[in-house]
Amino acid sequence: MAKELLKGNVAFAEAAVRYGLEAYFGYPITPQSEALEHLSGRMVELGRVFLQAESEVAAVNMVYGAASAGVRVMTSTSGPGFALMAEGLSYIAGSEVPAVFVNMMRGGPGLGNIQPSQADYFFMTKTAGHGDFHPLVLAPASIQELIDMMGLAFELAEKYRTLVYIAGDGSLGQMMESAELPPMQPLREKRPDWAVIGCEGRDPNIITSLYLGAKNLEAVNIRLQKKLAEIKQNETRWKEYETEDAEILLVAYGTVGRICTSVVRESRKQGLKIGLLRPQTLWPFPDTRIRELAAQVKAILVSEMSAGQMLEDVERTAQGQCPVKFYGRLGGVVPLTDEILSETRKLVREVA
Amino acid sequence: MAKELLKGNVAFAEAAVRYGLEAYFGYPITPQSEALEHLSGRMVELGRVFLQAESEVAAVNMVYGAASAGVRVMTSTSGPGFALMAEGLSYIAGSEVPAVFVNMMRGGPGLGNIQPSQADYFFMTKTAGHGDFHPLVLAPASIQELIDMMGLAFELAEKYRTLVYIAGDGSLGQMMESAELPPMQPLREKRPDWAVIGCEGRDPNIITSLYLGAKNLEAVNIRLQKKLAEIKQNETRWKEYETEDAEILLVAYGTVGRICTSVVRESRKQGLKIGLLRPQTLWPFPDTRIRELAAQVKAILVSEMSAGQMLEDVERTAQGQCPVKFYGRLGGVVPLTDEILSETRKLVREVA
Amino acid sequence: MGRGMVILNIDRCKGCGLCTHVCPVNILVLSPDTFNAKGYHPVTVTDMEQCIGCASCATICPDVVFTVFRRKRQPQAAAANA
Amino acid sequence: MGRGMVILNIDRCKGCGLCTHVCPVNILVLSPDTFNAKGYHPVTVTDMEQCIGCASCATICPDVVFTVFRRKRQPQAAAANA
Amino acid sequence: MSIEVKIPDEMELVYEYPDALTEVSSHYCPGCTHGIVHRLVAEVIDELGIREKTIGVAPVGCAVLAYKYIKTDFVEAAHGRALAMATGIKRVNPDKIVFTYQGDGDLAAIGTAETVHAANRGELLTTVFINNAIYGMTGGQMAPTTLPGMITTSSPTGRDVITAGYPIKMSEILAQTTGAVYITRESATNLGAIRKTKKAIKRAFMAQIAGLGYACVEVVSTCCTNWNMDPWEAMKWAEENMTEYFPLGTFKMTDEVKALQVR
Amino acid sequence: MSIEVKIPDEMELVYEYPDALTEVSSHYCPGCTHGIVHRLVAEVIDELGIREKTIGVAPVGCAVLAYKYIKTDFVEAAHGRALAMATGIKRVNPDKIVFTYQGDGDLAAIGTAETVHAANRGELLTTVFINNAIYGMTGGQMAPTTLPGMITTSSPTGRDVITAGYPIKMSEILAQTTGAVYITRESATNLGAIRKTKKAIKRAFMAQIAGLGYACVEVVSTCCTNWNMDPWEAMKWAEENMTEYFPLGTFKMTDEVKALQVR
Amino acid sequence: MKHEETIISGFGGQGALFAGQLLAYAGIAETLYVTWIPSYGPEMRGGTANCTVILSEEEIGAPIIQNPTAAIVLNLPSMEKYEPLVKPGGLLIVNQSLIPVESTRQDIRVITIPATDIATELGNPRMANLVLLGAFIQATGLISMESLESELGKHISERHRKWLEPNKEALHKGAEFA
Amino acid sequence: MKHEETIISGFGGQGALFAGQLLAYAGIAETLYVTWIPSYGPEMRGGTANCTVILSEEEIGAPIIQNPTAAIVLNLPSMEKYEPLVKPGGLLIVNQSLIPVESTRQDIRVITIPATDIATELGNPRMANLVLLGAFIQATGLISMESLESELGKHISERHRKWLEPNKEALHKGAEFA
Ligand SMILES: Cc1ncc(C[n+]2csc(CCOP(=O)(O)OP(=O)(O)O)c2C)c(N)n1
Ligand SMILES: Cc1ncc(C[n+]2csc(CCOP(=O)(O)OP(=O)(O)O)c2C)c(N)n1
Ligand code: SF4
Ligand code: SF4
Ligand code: SF4
Ligand code: SF4
Ligand code: SF4
Ligand code: SF4
Ligand SMILES: [Mg+2]
Ligand SMILES: [Mg+2]
Repeated sequence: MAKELLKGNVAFAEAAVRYGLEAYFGYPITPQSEALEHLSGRMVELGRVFLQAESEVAAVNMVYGAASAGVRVMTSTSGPGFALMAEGLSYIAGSEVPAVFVNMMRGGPGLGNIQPSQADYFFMTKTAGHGDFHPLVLAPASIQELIDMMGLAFELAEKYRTLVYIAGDGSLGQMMESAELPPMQPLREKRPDWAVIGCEGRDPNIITSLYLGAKNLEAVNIRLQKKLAEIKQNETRWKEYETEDAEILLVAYGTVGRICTSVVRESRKQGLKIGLLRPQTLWPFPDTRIRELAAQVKAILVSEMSAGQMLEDVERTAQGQCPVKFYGRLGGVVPLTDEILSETRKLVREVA
Repeated sequence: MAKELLKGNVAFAEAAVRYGLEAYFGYPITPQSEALEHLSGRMVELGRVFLQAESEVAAVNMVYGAASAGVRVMTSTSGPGFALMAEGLSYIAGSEVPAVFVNMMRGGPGLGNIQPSQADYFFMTKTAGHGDFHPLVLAPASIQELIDMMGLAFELAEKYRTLVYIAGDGSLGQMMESAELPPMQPLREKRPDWAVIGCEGRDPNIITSLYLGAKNLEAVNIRLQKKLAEIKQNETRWKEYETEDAEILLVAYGTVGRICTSVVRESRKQGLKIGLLRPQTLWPFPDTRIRELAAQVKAILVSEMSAGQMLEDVERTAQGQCPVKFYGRLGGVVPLTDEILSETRKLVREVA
Repeated sequence: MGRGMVILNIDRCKGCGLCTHVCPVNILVLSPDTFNAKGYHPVTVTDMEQCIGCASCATICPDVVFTVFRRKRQPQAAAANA
Repeated sequence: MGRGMVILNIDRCKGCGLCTHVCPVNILVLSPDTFNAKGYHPVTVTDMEQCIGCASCATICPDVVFTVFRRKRQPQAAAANA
Repeated sequence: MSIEVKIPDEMELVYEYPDALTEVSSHYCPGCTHGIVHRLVAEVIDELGIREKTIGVAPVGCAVLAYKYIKTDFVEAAHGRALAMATGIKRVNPDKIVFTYQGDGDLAAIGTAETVHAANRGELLTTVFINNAIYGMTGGQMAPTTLPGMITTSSPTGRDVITAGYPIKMSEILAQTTGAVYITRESATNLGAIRKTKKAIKRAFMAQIAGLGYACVEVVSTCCTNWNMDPWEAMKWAEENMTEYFPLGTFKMTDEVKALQVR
Repeated sequence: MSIEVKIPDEMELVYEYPDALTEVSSHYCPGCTHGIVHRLVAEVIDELGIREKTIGVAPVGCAVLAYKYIKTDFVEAAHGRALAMATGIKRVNPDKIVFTYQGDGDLAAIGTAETVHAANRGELLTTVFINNAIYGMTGGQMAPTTLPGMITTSSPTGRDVITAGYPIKMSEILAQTTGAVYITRESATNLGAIRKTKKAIKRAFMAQIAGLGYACVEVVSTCCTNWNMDPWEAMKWAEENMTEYFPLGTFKMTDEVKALQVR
Repeated sequence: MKHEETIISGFGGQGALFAGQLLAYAGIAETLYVTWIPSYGPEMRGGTANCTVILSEEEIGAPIIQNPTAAIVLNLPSMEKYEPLVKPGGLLIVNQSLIPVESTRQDIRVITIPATDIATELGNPRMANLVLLGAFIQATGLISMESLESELGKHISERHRKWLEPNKEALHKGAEFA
Repeated sequence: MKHEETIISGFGGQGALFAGQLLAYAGIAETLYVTWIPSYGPEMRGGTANCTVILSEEEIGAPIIQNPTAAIVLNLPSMEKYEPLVKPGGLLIVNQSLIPVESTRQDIRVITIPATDIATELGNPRMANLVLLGAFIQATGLISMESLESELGKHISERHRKWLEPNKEALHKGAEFA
């Protein structure tokens, strides 16, 4: 396939189709509605399932149902809609059915606005609603990565029978970029053994998150935690830019991560030894690598479109080995290359 | 007032009444329903507002409405119900109306069970739904503290026009303990200036969380973050037990915190220099003090009824100054004094 | 042998008494002295001969305690029905 | 002076044209050449004399552009009405 | 279940334990109508021969463990979301039979939107709706269907309709949705009513099988425990009081549904 | 607003800018019926003299900024939760007038449960419900009320009722709730209808003031932008198509409401 | 220093929870710190009910314990569960009427009372809980019989008020066994 | 190395977004990396629309920029906003027909074209965007006119296909000004 000019929201929707999406349930919300719109045509055209739900609460529970039936299923939304899904997400986590969620973050809290944001980091990485759980969170920085991560998301969701989130933001959803879509892949032929599809020839399958008695539920939770440990072991992903000799390390993800590649490029031109670590998985977080780099560099600058959320994970992993600073923009403002660059220079002077 | 034998759920409900609760909206859920039941009688008897909502989604938005009208208002729930409130909580955060939420945590994820848990720590402390915000989270360890914190919750909510959560658990809700209720206090006479009560004699008041344009919303967020910084400055609360000469520091809150007082007592009897820091506010977290103590002790043991959530905050604040270990029970199991004690002894040997 | 008979799965019985109210021939009572494995006073049949096999008990029993039999109809009656 | 008259708050007009369809005497048109401050072609009155003060324009205008006046009724007519 | 009794030859079986019920003894209180209706659902599944292609959706409420008793594939939905979850399941399993079993708190309070919209879309689903005028599972709080004046743990002086609002009539509401083809209110409070309820449940399943649209059978039920009554007393009370506010009858039945031959 | 025009003495004012409207020019598209209905609400508030004791609840939808235009105390609710929020406000301000202004996505999709229950409880609230058969604000996706066959950005080949479900008839549903006292469907698509709508809104407010119960005025509206029509064309289209599926008329009116003298 | 951690356990309906509450109320009356925590939730439907009551002169840490200093067991499953858990030197009070086995522990004090039989004699087998409680306070001296009686008077439900005197008698009968 | 960061800005309806997309499509046709990002949301209702297009031989970092290397301004507010922001050495293309002011910048190249007038002459004032775009590619040599024309053919909507030839002419007319 050749490169095309693709809008983020359309790109991930079409990528999902090609990676074998069998069912989509969603509710419109800016800045991701184009995905739902694209799928409203494409899924029907292909004889697959598309349904505009009456709300995000309904959507997440429809996803839960379809996931229980063992099909490749997803939804997409933005902040307020995602918040409404919290309970359903927790049920999905507890019953270990695979499902994929895209959150194109926007400015909050509350209705906020529809501009790009990364303020749902905690909400997405620390917990799937109530109870102990971490969804696997992918953070694409370009439309190509968004496309590729769509496939990865389904793969990981099904491999681990877990929740996978894609953490995008309004600008990733709204921008267009040159990128390549995957070829159309055939749908899976068989539903998994555990799926509810009628119990012909076997004992009934049951999908539940209810475990009466503390000991029983503890056993389930221990299993879940083991699975999470395995995911942490196997699926932590990040990208590094010019870190070998870096004296200042930038840590940023998604849109800010790609902006920081410009910062690195600019600062290297100016002779500054700046490197960048861009987490591609927000959970699991690249703890170990950041800890290593924290020992190497003189300081870390974390940048986010939030008041400093991933910052806490960096602080936790840096373990006091070097100062950790923060530069963030709030409420839908996207930081410019120059802003971050000048923060970086400031830091260079401070630690010199 | 003399001490009475009070059940946790009844105690906080009655305390709220005496601290001037003007309206309660809620939906039944174990293990907190006795609070709603108590208020269903008491509030009506006193001519105040009680309404059983059709869901937690409705409840949080009724609370939002009443809070916008400037009355002292609250709800109470447990995990799944709390998850359904996430969107509403974010709106309340964004529009800066004061409201109080009690979460008597139970085992999760999903439906889980109704046994005591602390697995909503992240969900409660890191974010109020989508967007950048931290609610102020109080963590009582006894029924007396639960009662006292009910008053504190209203006071802080109104002082800072913010969300205040009380983080309890099923056992705190279900147990009875000797405690003293406050005397009945008079209701406030005047609604605050910003409240929506009809615009007689002034320009209309507007309660909204919508701020079009990234710069506008950024300004609002900066104001919110300043407020949070002020709260962090003024309202961080914790209790220490035998920390002066401690070589091992326990960190635990709520029910586990009180269990750890027994651990400290036992271990001191055995000549072990164990101390305890029990956070009373989970957000703001007692960062500074823990950082100080991390420099003093040989190791920290965090214990929670979760897979290790507050643990991350301790790791973050300890900054690698000493090892941080964890002992947790999951899915509704309450750790016993002996279990934690034996973990502590193990740690003593390890760091000796 | 009467017109009907029932077999009781006693250990399922919770002693709710519903069946005792609907048996048209009043032959179901809760046994006041015995307990079943679940700790309930289970239902018992006082006089099976009187049972008419109407299955009223089975229709109302929430715990599916009853299996009900009825004397077969005469073949001609069956034919008449066909 | 006709039976009625309207005053237009031109800068509120968005040129939607709704009023032009309901004016019974057809005196409202969108001005094809001029723009108002908002950048729309605003409504204009071709012949105020014909206005009957029916307020149809005001009833349909989503942007509250119109203030409408009508010739006062004769006192005797009013009395007859009372 | 093995019973060792010799059955005389002249006897024929008129009632036996349904195949579609597991042998697990239920957690329901003695005399709870949930047990009766579970049995009816199992009987209908057996009679229609659909056990192996049926998927049940359990609610949050006393029937949360329905999957332990009814021997089909099953899921346990979030409180009130059974019909959304069922929609997800049915849409990807269009050739399977999907039903929800829900209480009044679940279906008519927190799940109102999901209920109304599944019905209005005409989802090919069957709902069995247990209206026992109370939140059974959580200890007897007021339900949306609690009768005026009725004492519950959250209406200790009796439901005051002025402050607590009126009991909701779901069947009447669902009958106004375009996609519903069969909406009926039955009861489980006497023998005749129970037999009628079974027939209604069967019709509701058949409507789905025939691809006609959404069907819901409301069953006026009891909760002896939280009503603080003996089971029989509760049934009598329900008959006298519940059916006055919640009249029994069929609120919507399309011609196609009417034409179904339900034995 | 100051207009410097000399008005001849023999002229009397028959229409002037309502007091209860701010002077802010709205963000609505040219010809949007939201503007018309805002004006009617303001006129009613003026005529009833309740501006200073009224509290409005804005939805999420194109009318999200209603608080910029209507000069009363106002709150902006979460999407679909206007009636829950309004309930909270009214319960603690029983002597004030509280109304919600909501779109079809807000009231009839995501907010269905809150709508049905506020009505059923008989909350003393007034709702103005703009049914424009579309999600205006988010770019023209299918609404719960989108007509069969209608093309929207999320039903690009026209709403297929088999997969997307049927348009929902909220007034018919709300009329089945016990607590509602006045449920009517009006329209804003011609002069007569607009005048009737105003009267209905006034009656709905008066029902609240008189303490009678819940009232909702559904207004069949247009969204010329997302319907891709000229505003006048949109009105004609709505009249011809919308009112067929959504018949105008009063679906519930108690005797007390009927007895209100609405000029 | 007074400090007693007691588990009271029996079938639902045997009044284990109420006996525990009564003990707790009496503790407060004697200005002790008190916690009472029941098992709750689905296991209650299973049939057994138990509660843990701690009375102490110092503030109470863990309200849930593994090894009580005393256990009052009303039925066989409770005996089987709690007999091995009582702390050495502790106290076990057994409802002999329903528990056909004997404790084999040598390191604790065991008081065996035909409580249900005594209660039945007094008019209601449901008063076995109070018979056992009477023995408990007599054996421990934790609180006075007066406090217990007076709290009983305050907290007995209207419906059961007619049983007040027999209840008191049950307490005394039990005390005789300690 | 080719690398151009362009902002195109005008009233909604003037086709700034489409011109940007066309540029982006042509960039891809010439195997450049491309990003296109619009302003979106409520400010669009306000009337102005703009987009940022980056074409580059290397992978693109920040897709949103403060200081473009080139700006194409279709109306006065856009001129006022972006004229000061163009990077020194950069390019400013001005729709003279609607912008009655002149640039005072000495450090950039300014091309002034009566684009709306030219477009009107060609039959439709809405083609001013392409007139300016033609000048832009001529001045920068970033991509070839052929690519632009061919992409125009592919992406013009059915409704506007009749305008294809005039559109191309607009491009060429504009190119003459560069
Ligand atoms: C989100 C959420 N809210 C509340 C609960 C608590 N809860 C469990 S069941 C139930 C009500 C059950 O009542 P109903 O649906 O009438 O079923 P019944 O038990 O009467 O059969 C409630 C409120 C929950 N589990 N989840
Ligand atoms: C929880 C949530 N989901 C989705 C949205 C996005 N959203 C905003 S308005 C709207 C629909 C508006 O449609 P309607 O209520 O019909 O109002 P209209 O704009 O047509 O007047 C949606 C889906 C949101 N803001 N919040
Ligand atoms: S079958 Fe009929 S007669 Fe026989 S026991 Fe049952 S109810 Fe009685
Ligand atoms: S109805 Fe069933 S459970 Fe109840 S008493 Fe009769 S046999 Fe036992
Ligand atoms: S008042 Fe009547 S006649 Fe006069 S301009 Fe308006 S619509 Fe026309
Ligand atoms: S209806 Fe109003 S906004 Fe529309 S053209 Fe007429 S005056 Fe202008
Ligand atoms: S609580 Fe009520 S509904 Fe639940 S099982 Fe018991 S009787 Fe049945
Ligand atoms: S989008 Fe539709 S509903 Fe919204 S303002 Fe424009 S015309 Fe009105
Ligand atoms: Mg119920
Ligand atoms: Mg709409």
